[in-house]
Amino acid sequence: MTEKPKLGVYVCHCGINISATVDVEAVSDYAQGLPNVVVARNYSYMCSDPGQLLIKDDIKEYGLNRVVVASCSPRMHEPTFRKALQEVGLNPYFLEMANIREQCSWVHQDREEATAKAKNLVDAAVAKVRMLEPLAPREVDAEPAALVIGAGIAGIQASLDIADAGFKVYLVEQSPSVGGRMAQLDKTFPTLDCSACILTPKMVDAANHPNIELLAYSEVEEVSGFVGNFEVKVRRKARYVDVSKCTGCGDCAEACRLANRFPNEFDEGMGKRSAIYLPFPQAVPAKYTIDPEKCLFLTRGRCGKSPKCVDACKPGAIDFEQKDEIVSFKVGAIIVATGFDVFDANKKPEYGYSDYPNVITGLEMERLVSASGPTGGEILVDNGEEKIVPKEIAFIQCVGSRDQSVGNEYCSRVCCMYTAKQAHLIKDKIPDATVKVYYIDVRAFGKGFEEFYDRVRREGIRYVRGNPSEIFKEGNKLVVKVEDTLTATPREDKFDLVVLAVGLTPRSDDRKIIDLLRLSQSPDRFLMEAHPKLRPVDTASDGIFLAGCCQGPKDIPDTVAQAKGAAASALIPLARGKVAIDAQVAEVIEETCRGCGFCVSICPYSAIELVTVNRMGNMVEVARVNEALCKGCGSCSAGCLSNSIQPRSFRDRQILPQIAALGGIE
Amino acid sequence: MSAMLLNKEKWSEFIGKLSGKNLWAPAVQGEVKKYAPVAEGETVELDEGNTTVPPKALLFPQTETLYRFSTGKEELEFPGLDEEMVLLGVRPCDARAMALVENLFRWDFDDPYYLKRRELTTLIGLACNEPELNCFCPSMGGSPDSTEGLDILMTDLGESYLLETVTEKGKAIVEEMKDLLEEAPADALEQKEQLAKGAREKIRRGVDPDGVPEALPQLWEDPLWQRISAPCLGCGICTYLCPTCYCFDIQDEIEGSAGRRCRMWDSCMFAEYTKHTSGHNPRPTRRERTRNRINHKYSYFVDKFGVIACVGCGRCSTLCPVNIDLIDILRQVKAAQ
Amino acid sequence: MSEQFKPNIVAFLCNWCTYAGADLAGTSRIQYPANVKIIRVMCSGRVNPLYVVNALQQGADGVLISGCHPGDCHYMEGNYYARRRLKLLKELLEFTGVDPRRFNMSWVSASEGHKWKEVVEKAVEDAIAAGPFDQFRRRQIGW
Amino acid sequence: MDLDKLRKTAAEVVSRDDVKYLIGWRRGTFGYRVAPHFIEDAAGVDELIFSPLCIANLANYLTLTEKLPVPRGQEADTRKVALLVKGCDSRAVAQLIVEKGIKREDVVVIGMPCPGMIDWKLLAERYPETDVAAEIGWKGEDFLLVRGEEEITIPRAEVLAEKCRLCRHPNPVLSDITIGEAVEPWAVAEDSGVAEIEAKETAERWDYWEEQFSKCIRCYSCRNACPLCYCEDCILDRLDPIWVNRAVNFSENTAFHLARAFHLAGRCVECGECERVCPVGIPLGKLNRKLARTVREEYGFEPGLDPEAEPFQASFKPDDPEEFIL
Repeated sequence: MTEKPKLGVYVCHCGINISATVDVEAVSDYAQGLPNVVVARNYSYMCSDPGQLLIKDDIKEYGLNRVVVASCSPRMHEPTFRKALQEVGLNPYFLEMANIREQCSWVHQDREEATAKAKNLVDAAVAKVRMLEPLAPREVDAEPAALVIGAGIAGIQASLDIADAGFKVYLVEQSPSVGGRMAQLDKTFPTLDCSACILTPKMVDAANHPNIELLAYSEVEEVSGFVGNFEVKVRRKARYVDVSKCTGCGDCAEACRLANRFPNEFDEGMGKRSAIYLPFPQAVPAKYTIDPEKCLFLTRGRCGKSPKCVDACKPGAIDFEQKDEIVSFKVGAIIVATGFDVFDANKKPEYGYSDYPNVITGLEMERLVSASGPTGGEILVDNGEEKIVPKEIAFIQCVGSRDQSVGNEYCSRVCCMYTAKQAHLIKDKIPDATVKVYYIDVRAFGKGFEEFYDRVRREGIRYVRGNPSEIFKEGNKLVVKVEDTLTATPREDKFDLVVLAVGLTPRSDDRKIIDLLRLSQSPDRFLMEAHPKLRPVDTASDGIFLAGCCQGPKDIPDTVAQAKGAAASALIPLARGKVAIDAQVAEVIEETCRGCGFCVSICPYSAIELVTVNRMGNMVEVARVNEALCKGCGSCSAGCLSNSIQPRSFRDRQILPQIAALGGIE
Repeated sequence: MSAMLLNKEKWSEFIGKLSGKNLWAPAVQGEVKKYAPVAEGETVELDEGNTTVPPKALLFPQTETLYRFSTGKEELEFPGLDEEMVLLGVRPCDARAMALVENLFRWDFDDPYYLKRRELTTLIGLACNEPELNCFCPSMGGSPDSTEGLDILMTDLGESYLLETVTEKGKAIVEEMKDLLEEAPADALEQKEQLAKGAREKIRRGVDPDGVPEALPQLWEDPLWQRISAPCLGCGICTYLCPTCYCFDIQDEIEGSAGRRCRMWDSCMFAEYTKHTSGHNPRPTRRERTRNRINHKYSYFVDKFGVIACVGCGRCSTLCPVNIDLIDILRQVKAAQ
Repeated sequence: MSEQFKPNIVAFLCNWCTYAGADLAGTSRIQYPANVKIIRVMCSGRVNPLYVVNALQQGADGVLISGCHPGDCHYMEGNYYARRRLKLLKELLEFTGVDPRRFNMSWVSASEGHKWKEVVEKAVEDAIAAGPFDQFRRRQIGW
Repeated sequence: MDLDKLRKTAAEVVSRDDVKYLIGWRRGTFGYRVAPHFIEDAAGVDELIFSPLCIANLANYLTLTEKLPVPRGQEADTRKVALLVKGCDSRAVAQLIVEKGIKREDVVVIGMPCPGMIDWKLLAERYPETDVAAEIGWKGEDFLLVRGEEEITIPRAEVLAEKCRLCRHPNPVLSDITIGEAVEPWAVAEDSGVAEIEAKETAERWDYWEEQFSKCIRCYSCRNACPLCYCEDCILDRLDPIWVNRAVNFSENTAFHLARAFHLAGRCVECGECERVCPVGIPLGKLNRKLARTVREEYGFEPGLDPEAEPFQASFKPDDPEEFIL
């Protein structure tokens, strides 16, 4: 340090958030007496303009060269105050914050203790800030492209926005077609417009957009690098169909020896497909795929004399030699839009989902009423004896949501409304049907929701408040056992069909993406955003954003909104063309480095290498850091026996004084 | 100089009286023998053999607070040095060493800390009847019964101790103890002479330092330094445990807003001993450091104070883990000239 | 130990999991003892085990280190290194007679505000049981 | 022990153009002492010995020897160093290679299968040292002390060094030349030294080490004698930042010894030099062996056996023990 440290200490009241528990006056008085402290103040809101002005003026007036702000968590306002310092020409890294809100005033009640602790925290901040060094944040070019993982409505929308802004997008979808869950839906609440009609055009746009490279039936294998410079490897799974030749005519599927033998995933298993298949008629790309687990030729090595599909395919698109291929590319930002799973109704055995064919899930109901569904839109159910058009239909709400017994405390946010919608559609298709909805309480919070809820009730849908305890069979009827909690009367109602309004859950295969991108999960196991209020589309990792239900249950408009938000955020580095890389990276003190290479083997980013240098005529090896790759975690430093590698702003000479300050209180 | 006799039956009484005066005496602590305070009521058993850590540590503590300071306070706080101290069972070589070291602390500047302690300390020596393997005090101008630096010299006559007072300080002690003492008969003095003679004869090792001070400057670049220093670990055993080594370093220890300036033993065998702030080190290897250690004792100190800064206690030879043997070094030096 | 003994505990938290978890505890107004003073590091892997020794020497009665759960490290591996190093240190401290209750380590994620409270309470409880640690304090010796 | 073969081999090795010098042992200047012996030409081999007193670990000198500045226009002397090693010494060499402290190709390792060394202090208690360097050899299981005419057989158990009682690897783990037949590893004694301390109450353990560490005069011989303490600028000497004050008192001494022991965790090859050289008899080996055992038993790792191994403290396994973590 060249010049003598001149400190300013600023204690924030945060309204009364801090001052209610911490005697801020006492803290600033105390700070005033600490070594090198020129000025110490307290103020109602340090983060406000006047608050920042206070700091800036002092820096100018007293020539402060170090600033301590005792307020909220640095994870909240460090950038704010760094900027303030910078604005008056002080290096932004000459700032240290003492967290006296989240980690003091909010967690303690005893004013005396809290004040003492706050003083001590300021002590430590002062001790550290004196040792801080000026750092220069550096910039590197950002790859003008984005990766979008998942091609449901969220992924599609985000891709389109980024592509329309003029940047390259790699849209990766693991299933053979884009479209995701929305493609399975029939109508959408509350407006009842046809899901397919509004989605398919976007699917086609996404596939044809000049800036979008659609990688369907593909999975992200590897992601390395950092914001602006992610290196991505994607596995294109073999379809065993040459997509350049396939016309999507479907002759192969008809010809397949195992034609229509397998439950069709898209129809929730209610329809059938062949070993070579198109997930659904409007699939994009409209190319067939051979299911390697089902195809006789791929599983047994032979399929009659020769595979029928091969014979049937006029363009000769079938190619059993096809192999998975790995494509690699660089992107500047990543959007995760991996969507959700529906709750597995088998986890509520009392509802007999696995026992009775006429107990179905909401999503199955969607397929049942859908014109493109297995029954062509005709509502037909199997009551165990025959296929019938159900006349008495029940909906049970909150199956797998708001239910601790299955570990899902959250509300899935869409079930109330899709139930109302499906009830309406049933009334529409079977006018003489009686429809009852068993609910805990109805949440109709969205635009037009309440109105729609009223409408369906006017249409004669009966809402019964009660959480059914059991479903059993009596003759060819299903009996729902429930207590009507409004009239406190136990009842047993008979039905032909029971629809379980299953909730949304995190995808079972989320773990893969979590490990791939170092994401974290909220307690509800959905992917966690950087800040629940202020950074709902960001993740803790710069350049990686969340869109849609992977972050939590959402309806379509919310999903599209978040997708657009994620796209806008992802566009920032792309549009700027540059990203700032953190200046708080590790530095090697070559004079004392003994070249043992511990740091090299420790570094998870391969950011350190051994280089040979000339030390007084002797060639010796020392470590060297690639600052673009270093993330500043400091694991190398703690593993260095001569402490010759030090993360800037977290050096031993900066941390040890903190320890002394915190340890040495009488 | 008066000679008195202390019958060993009165020993514990003698100790009892002394222990009121901040008495220190050799005590065995596990594998190591070092000076320890003698509390009232405790007794002392003086056996043969010297302490690992020389008594210099009591006059010239390994870590000594010079003064304390704290931020926002102008005045410095000095430690009070006023407690008298009696060292019992000091070997003649170690006492001589103190006398030698005093040259340094009185040289261009009177060191208040050392000299004050020296003044407050009374040294009651114990003649060596059974010299140790590496004792070679006679070679260095001392003897198992030398009184140099001592205030009283005791000799173990078996049944009793012979107390010979050397200084006024010694006299004062003997005065205080006189009802425990009796005049020493002539045969006691005779017996002591025999013991001393016998002790000198028992000394097996030695080297005549004649010519060494003159030879050393000629041998500056001699290969023997490389040979001698090659096994050296560069540790501080030989110097820290040498009764005549007095090098120190001064450092500030800061604790928050308070601190102290203290001096601590340093060793010319340490790499950082002569390391400059620039990183340059005029004594870059153990060769230069070893050469310095020997030159300092047998040449520089002689130039300055006319006496060799070694009393032949043999600690360095005995304790060096890699058998760098001072006696052997001196022989090599003589051989090389 | 006397009721009024308020142990002083120095904690090292990784920025991404436990520090965030402690912040969450704050925003959720979860109350816990004020004895624990937090030093923020980017990763538990940054915690040089000698910091623990230093903290105890500087007068801490206990030390707490907390990071991300295995597999969740923001830097992928830092907490694994921390785990290995600090296990060794723990063994060493116990062997030299430092009360094991003076050293705690935990995994607390960004969403575990409640666990943070529990960890703090455990650390404080332990340190109280272990009592004041002044045998090792730097400034009490030679002053 | 075929001394002629050893000397003959040594002579050959030092005569090689690519060898700078050979480090072995020679008889000391008195008593039971033995000195490291640096041989630059064949003449020097006559003093070379290998006896039960050759306990010092010479691998230390591979890193201890200073790299002098090379004058402009001159080449650095990159010739090999030849080294005599026992089992434990060879582990130090292997570990140094792991840590790139040295390169394998920069050393010529002459391996000496080791029947076990004498702790001269134990010997001196029974037969005091004299001013002449003693003649000692092996006699079957036991040791043979030759004093002029008389030959004294000393039972192995009486004077065997502690580290040798606990030795798992008496034969060199790596060497270019091996002198003599491999010895049969003996039954490893239980580490009573460590066990005794573990058996104590926490407070008793503290008191035990307080007494030990209080004796320390911080001469740094333990650090300097350790073949694996070779930082040119040890953090425990450093003034910025200060990890341990220079002041010698119980607190600083303890901090020093904890740091020293910790830095050797997963690296210490249990050669026992730290304890052997300590002038005030601090049982430092116990600290190292305690951690070495933890590493061996809980992580299944022993340093210094494989020059290719991952450095222990710079690696991890996902399933490393974590029972201690809340």
